[in-house]
Amino acid sequence: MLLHILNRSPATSRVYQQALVSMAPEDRLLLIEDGVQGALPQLVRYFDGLQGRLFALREDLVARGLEGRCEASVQVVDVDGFVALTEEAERTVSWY
Amino acid sequence: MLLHILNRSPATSRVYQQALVSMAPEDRLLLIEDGVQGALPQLVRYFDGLQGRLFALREDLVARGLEGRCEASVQVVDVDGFVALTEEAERTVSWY
Amino acid sequence: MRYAILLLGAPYSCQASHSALRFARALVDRGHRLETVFFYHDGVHNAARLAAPPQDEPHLVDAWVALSTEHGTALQVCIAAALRRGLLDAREAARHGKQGHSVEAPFELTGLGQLVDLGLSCDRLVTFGP
Amino acid sequence: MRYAILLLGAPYSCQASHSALRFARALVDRGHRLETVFFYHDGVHNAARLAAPPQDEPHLVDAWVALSTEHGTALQVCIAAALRRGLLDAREAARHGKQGHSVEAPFELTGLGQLVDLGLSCDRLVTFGP
Amino acid sequence: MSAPFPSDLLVILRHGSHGTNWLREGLDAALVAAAFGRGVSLLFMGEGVTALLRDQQVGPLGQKGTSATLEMLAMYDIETLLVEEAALERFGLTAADLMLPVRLLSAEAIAAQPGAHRLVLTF
Amino acid sequence: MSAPFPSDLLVILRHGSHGTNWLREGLDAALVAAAFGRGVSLLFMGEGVTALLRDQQVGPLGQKGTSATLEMLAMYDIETLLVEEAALERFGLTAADLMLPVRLLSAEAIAAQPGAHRLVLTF
Repeated sequence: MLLHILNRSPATSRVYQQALVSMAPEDRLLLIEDGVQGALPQLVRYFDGLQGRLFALREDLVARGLEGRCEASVQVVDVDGFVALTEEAERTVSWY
Repeated sequence: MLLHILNRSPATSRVYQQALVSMAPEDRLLLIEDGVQGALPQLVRYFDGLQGRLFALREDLVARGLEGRCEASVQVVDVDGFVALTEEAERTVSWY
Repeated sequence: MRYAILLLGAPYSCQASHSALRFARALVDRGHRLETVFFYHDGVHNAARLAAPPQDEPHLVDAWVALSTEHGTALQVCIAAALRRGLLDAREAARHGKQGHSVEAPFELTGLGQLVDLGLSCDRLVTFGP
Repeated sequence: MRYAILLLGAPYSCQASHSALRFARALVDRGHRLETVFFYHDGVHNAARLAAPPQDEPHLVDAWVALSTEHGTALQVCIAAALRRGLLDAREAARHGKQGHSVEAPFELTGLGQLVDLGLSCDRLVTFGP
Repeated sequence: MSAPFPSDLLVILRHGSHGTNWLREGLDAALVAAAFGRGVSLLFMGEGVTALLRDQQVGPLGQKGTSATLEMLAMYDIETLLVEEAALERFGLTAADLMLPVRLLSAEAIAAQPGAHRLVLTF
Repeated sequence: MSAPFPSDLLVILRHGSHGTNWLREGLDAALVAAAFGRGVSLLFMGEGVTALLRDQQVGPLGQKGTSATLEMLAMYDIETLLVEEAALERFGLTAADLMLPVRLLSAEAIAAQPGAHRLVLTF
């Protein structure tokens, strides 16, 4: 299981498509920085099919005023949880 | 009449949408740098409605091996023509 | 006509510097005057006097200096954008207690107000972004 | 576990430096070891010793130095990416006939081969891009 | 203000806070122009509309963000805050989610803006 | 080459030549790894497929481009050139338009690549 990390919003960049194409069925995706916009109900549809494997970084949501606006299916983790995700994954792949 | 300048490919970035929304009916659009990919037949559809007002920079097409691949409706200009376009326009707006 | 260029991209990272230099030369060749190139955002890295690119690549800092020398174009660098990115002339280095400097003439550190004045006073301002 | 970080974004232009520092501290807090931060592409600007950010913003260059001092993390900067971007230590400045330098210890200029070795020898390599 | 230009400068802001420095450096240009007595309009497009969200906080390491700067706009007589309505909808937001009063613009209204200002800067 | 990894390093290239320095700096990483005896695969995704187009030229001011570097890959024993087939189609290109022999990968085949290498670098 790999951890993919995405820092761009699906509203502005098409790089999320590259992340999705490159993910194996058990891989996880963590949204950080502007990528956390993808946790909004209007944008989370770009990540259909990742139920249970989609995460967003709490600190980046909070900084942007988005913490209370996330779709419930997205698992919100803090930076300690980010490290834990990297421990659990065999390796990480970053998309930016 | 304004000249809008776009340097990103519609295949990777959604910024072309911002350029299109911001163009008045008589404004022109010049594709430069990676933006010239938008002159390819498969991608030029993103610029529907700009017939006669869509330009692409020859030098950037040539550098990328794309010169012979442009859709015929795109007007190819060299950098001297780029300057001429800025002369003819009241001002320029850049999208990147 | 009187032109100004706003350059927002760093050399050796994106094409903006190349595009701006190419455009600058073409407009001068057409008989226009290039008053000023204003460097803002990552464009301030164009003023890095220590840049040492490989010999088979164009030396972009030198190319700006040559343009300035040949055509009297001012090379203005936004001071706030430059300082936070480590680009200081001797005066700013002294003011911040740093040994050494990374920007020198003909590049000049200046305020952002210059950009607005330029944009409103020149006939054309053309922006090159990253 | 033994971690390494690859940082590809410039400070004061994008969040990558902030994210990498935050992650670095969190992994150390969880008992891991951060062997090395490798700076490549625009990430090399994190080593700019002359950076003078406004006083109400975090000083990112100093933050890297503090991390290195506290945890023994190596700060390795790709030499090829650095030279073309104007980031030279005293030795490279001398070799290129330039007065002054823009990189100093604990940052060290090194080859890209180090990055590959790191990526293959550490348990985890985490990349922060712009 | 003299016709035909509603104001001298249009600053187009297309990025949110924290992720990049574009928003801050764009706002700095707007503030400087206003301080020098120029009329300035701001147009928030695309992701830029998120810059106006309520309840933003400092970023990692105390990175200060841009909310405080936005709150100073009125002091600088920057009162024309234009927002791309379609972008707000794309993010599932409404004007009530924003920290400042704004004017929502349709696509047609946006297309008229660049021609109505003497200078357009895109950030 | 020892199982289960077909090669040590997967370098993902997502940018064309000239527009940015990403392609060059990604190729440099691949060449260095190969020079040190590591097995390297390249995966061209998205706009990265245009890096392989025939007939590229030097850029403005003699900016040298990356074609010459690509032609050296075989000398460095970098022979696994993977190309996202859907991206080629998006640009209206086929393998015949490319300067080097490549292996076209479906979406499913791409999803298997990152897990099949010990290290993945994205450029």
